[in-house]
Amino acid sequence: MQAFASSLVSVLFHGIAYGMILYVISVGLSVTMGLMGFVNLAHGVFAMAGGLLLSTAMAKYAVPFPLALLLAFVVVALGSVVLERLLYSKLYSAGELAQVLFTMGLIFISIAIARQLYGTQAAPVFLPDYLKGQINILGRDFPAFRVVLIFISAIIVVTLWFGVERTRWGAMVRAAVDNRDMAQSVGINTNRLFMVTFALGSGLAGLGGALGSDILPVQSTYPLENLVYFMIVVAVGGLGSLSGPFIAALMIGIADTATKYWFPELGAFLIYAATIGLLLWRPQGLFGVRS
Amino acid sequence: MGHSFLRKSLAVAAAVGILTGAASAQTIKIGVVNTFSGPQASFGEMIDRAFRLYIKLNSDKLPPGVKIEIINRDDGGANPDKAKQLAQELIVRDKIDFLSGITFTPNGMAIAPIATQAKMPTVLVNAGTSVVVTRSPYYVRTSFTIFQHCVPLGTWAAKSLKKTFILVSDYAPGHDCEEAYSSSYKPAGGEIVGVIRAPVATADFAPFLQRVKDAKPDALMVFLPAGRTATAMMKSFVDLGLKSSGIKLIGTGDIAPEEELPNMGDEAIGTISMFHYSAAGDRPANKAFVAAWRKEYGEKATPNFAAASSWDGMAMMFDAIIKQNGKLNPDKSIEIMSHFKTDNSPRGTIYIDPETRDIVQNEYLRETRRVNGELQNVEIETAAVAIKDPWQAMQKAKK
Amino acid sequence: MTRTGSYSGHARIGIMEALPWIAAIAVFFLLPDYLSLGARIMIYILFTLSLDLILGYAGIITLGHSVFLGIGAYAAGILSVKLNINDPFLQLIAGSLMSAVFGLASGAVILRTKNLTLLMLTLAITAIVYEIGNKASWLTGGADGLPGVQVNPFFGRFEFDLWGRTGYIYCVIVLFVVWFVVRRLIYSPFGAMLTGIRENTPRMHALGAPVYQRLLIVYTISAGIAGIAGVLMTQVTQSVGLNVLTFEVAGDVLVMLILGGVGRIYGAFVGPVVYMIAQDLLAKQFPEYWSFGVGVLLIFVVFFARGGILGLVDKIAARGRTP
Amino acid sequence: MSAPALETRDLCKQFGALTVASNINFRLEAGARHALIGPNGAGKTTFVNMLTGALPATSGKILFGGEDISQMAQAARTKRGLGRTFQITSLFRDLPVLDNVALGIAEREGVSLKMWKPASSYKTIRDESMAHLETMGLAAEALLRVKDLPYGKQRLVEIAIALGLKPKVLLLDEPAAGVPSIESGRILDVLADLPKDIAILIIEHDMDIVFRFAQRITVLVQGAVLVEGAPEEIANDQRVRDVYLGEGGHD
Repeated sequence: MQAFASSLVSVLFHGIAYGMILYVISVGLSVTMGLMGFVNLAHGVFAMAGGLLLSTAMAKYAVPFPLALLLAFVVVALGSVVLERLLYSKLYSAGELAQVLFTMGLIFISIAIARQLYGTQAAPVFLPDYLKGQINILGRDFPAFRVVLIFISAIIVVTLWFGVERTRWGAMVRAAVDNRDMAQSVGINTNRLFMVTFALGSGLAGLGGALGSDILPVQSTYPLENLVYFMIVVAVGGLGSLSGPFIAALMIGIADTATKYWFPELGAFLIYAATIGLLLWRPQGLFGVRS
Repeated sequence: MGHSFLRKSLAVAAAVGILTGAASAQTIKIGVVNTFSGPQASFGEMIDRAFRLYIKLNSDKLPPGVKIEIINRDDGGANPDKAKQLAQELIVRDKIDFLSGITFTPNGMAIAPIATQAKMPTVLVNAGTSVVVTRSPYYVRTSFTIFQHCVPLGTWAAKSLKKTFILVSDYAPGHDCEEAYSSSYKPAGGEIVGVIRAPVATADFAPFLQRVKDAKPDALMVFLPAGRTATAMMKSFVDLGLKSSGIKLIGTGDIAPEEELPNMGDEAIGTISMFHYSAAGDRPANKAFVAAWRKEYGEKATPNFAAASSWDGMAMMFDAIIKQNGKLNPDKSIEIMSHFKTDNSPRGTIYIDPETRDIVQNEYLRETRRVNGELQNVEIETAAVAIKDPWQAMQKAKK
Repeated sequence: MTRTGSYSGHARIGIMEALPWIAAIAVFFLLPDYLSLGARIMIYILFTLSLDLILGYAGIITLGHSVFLGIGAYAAGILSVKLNINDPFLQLIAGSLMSAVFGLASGAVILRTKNLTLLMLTLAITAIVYEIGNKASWLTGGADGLPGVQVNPFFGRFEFDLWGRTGYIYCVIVLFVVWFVVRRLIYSPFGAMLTGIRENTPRMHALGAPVYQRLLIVYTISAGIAGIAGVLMTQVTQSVGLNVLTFEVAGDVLVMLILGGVGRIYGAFVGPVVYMIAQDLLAKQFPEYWSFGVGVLLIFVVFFARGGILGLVDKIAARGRTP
Repeated sequence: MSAPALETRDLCKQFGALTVASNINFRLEAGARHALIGPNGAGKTTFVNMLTGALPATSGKILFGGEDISQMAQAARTKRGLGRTFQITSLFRDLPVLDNVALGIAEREGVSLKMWKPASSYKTIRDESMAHLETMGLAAEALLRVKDLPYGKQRLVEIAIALGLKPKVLLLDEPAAGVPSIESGRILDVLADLPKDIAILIIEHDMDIVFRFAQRITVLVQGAVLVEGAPEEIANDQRVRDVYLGEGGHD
């Protein structure tokens, strides 16, 4: 019994760490898909970029870890604005197929570039010593870095929710997700709103990619390999929702970890089967504003 | 009309062929079906570099007037349909004399029927599933088999590590290693306390390793696909405190590949791996090989096992060419290659078992250490001398 | 020109439509060294054609079409290797049926959804089938692949040969038959109705069309055709590998269709020819730039050539006509 | 008295907390010429959408010729003879005008599942489509794509499609919206000539059209029926005037 309780703690711990990272990466996707109706398969590209930036900054230029995280966020956010203005914005009303193809194209290009610059190996991330080893919490050892990771993710989540609930920007986003035409007619500049939101969502993905490089190693095929998981979080959580994907990400993180721990032979079956079941039960996701 | 055109062009081609033949400058073509794109692209580079380096350093040994030409084709990974098409074209269109490369087992499986049909001497320099070499009488393998690593590993581990937890990738080679390890470990008194078959695409090993940790084994035996996931596994192994709790990490060389060691850092130190090649091996032939490699491709470049197999594979083809004085006959070539033996391989003494056309080589027990500031897989013991593929023997025993 | 069933047009086979077949015959005689590539191209044309039916005509976006190729391919492989059924036509029919049945079953479940949800479901189903293919190694050979597929000589005479002649002719004939059937289908009232669904689904509901049922029918047909492509791949390769079930293959076929032109039948011919020849020529010289090139190409098509290559041809032709 | 062509009983629709239809009881008699009017946002289109099944009702019943069709799918209702046009033109813009009409006729005739003979060989469908287009004065444009037609003519295509379904009940959702007045006259002529056995419910803002066409008028305000009666009763009803004057009159 005690052994079971102990393993349950482990599963929850690793599941939450994984779920948190999934959420930080995917939340931007949920909001941009809900807000702009854009099927952005290339969201993982931003996460990969964040991870590669962190790796380079730390390994080549000895940038300290926290600063490298911040750098990943800022640079990816800025980079995404360029993409948004030049390319994405041209396809807001172009229909799903065009969006799917365009973002697939982006994925291919980014994979090629990443491979050219970083090779096929995972980009190395050497954590500072204070993040290595174990932390003892209530008589149990937990890997230090994952504790910190959960902590940082939690701060991000709280900040984000507070921002959306309490700021003018948040109010505008909520209004525009509910009804874009209405928002436009009451004078919200949706162009700028989209741009800022896209940048924030992509920046978060970059931050998540950097922060999670330990859990999801960053290498050139990252955007393709993790695409399904990011999409599942959003589809199951529901487009345009903040809390839906959070719950979905935690569920996936914990379920995935639990499967690996107790029924490794099931592999990814359970996750996929659960996703299919959930989507058939609620096609608009758990908390979807729209399908 | 099509036919007469075809006949004419064939006639012209034949005439050209005779002319060039008469000029006594003979080009022997080696077609290589290899992986240059996709996630496994690093194999392509290793194999190609080894081939070219061997040719460059040894072309003076060829019969006079004989030149070697390599024709590379990219299969993009495990794509049997594509690999077969490429092999077919190399044979039919490029009229190659040898076929080589074959990075992945499924590709080797698909090419086998046409290699047989075309009597094409084929040198497998990477694919490692035991059965693949049996698929065609024109196949010879210089690489390795999974059983060659995992059987001696089990034998060695049983001596001091009584309880093993097995973690393998959930695909055929992983299953092979699990079977091979158990086959030697259990009869020698070892106990297997758990087996996890992890999905091939696993990125985060923490949940698996957490379970291993909770099971408190003496050793964790790991088999992963070569080349990409080892670092992630290693990091989690240390992060979760498995290393500090005294669990020994053992496995095939794939858990501590030379090219990933720099990314792993000190976490990798102490890892025990069983393999047929280490760039750190102190045989003179290997030292010369590594030195030549670095001279050609830069100080930071390090050859890996695929490079060693390819080097030997090219040596074997050279042997067949030299012994026939450049006048190649496929059956003769296969005959010669099936009896190939050298003491000068970077891997030590190797030879081909004429019966199975499969590689016979030493297996080295290595430990990852920091030597002169550089992480290396130091060979600490020759765990098996001239080991034949144990799987073949097991199949025979079954009959 | 977008080819579509129409009550106002005609359905005669134009001279231009003979071009692919003339080309196919010409290749046989003029480029005898390229027949194995030719056969693979034929197979991909078939596969792309099946995707055009659901994407180009019915408007279903899928990222998991490879599942049907894979099921056809494995059905043929398992029949031969495990059950020793080596008749080529029996394999063809069985593989196609298996795939169609799976199309019907999975379609019945997922076609009730749309947009992102549908997209996700196609992905997830293909991922699950891939996992099964990997796990059930006693049946499929797992990651090692399933080698040793036998195919009896056609009519007791024609074996698959080293030059790929038999394989090529066989693929061309199968493609021709399927093309003929698909063309009839497209120009029939059923095809016209599909176009209606793609153009304006709510309106088709209002016209009294049970859209879900119609989509299910075309999804099943498409799966059956993709299954045929899978069987051909197995027969010509004489083995099967897990790659037929990957997302990469599903992505490739999507790119080929888009490149050729959606909803035009012949887009499914032009796309694979251009894509695979380009890959054959370029990928071996510049493997590292290949995916970069494909990415740029996709974006180019989205922004400047929505109709693919055939769309561009149309535009140029139209410009030529209006002086 | 025979059952009305279409009837609703206590039909309600709620979007979350918002009620857009509350207890609507409505009768459309056989062969009627009935208009549904009301200010913007009164829930007219929602009401039509519930009738056709495009939107599920929250509660209440819909009877078609006495049969309860409340749970029936949209396509099945259409098959029974409930046809509609759309407020915003909702046509197959890239298809020829003829095909827009023919697709509906093909559904009605049940040929849409035929997979072998070319669509163009189905002469009867083609001829009937042409006949409807001639009725609408669109014969010359039959082979043009809808998107190349002026807006007013696109509205006529809408009606031609609806006629092709041979409906027993036809719901016309603002057939003349956005149409220049010259062409709206044409629409009115067409409507006047529709077969007498079709019951027609028209939703319209243009009061000229309403009063020239309708024999009965129902006024919908905030999702509820305000009043129903003959045109002259409605014209003189103080409550109706208040509603419209309060809105600042109709456009």
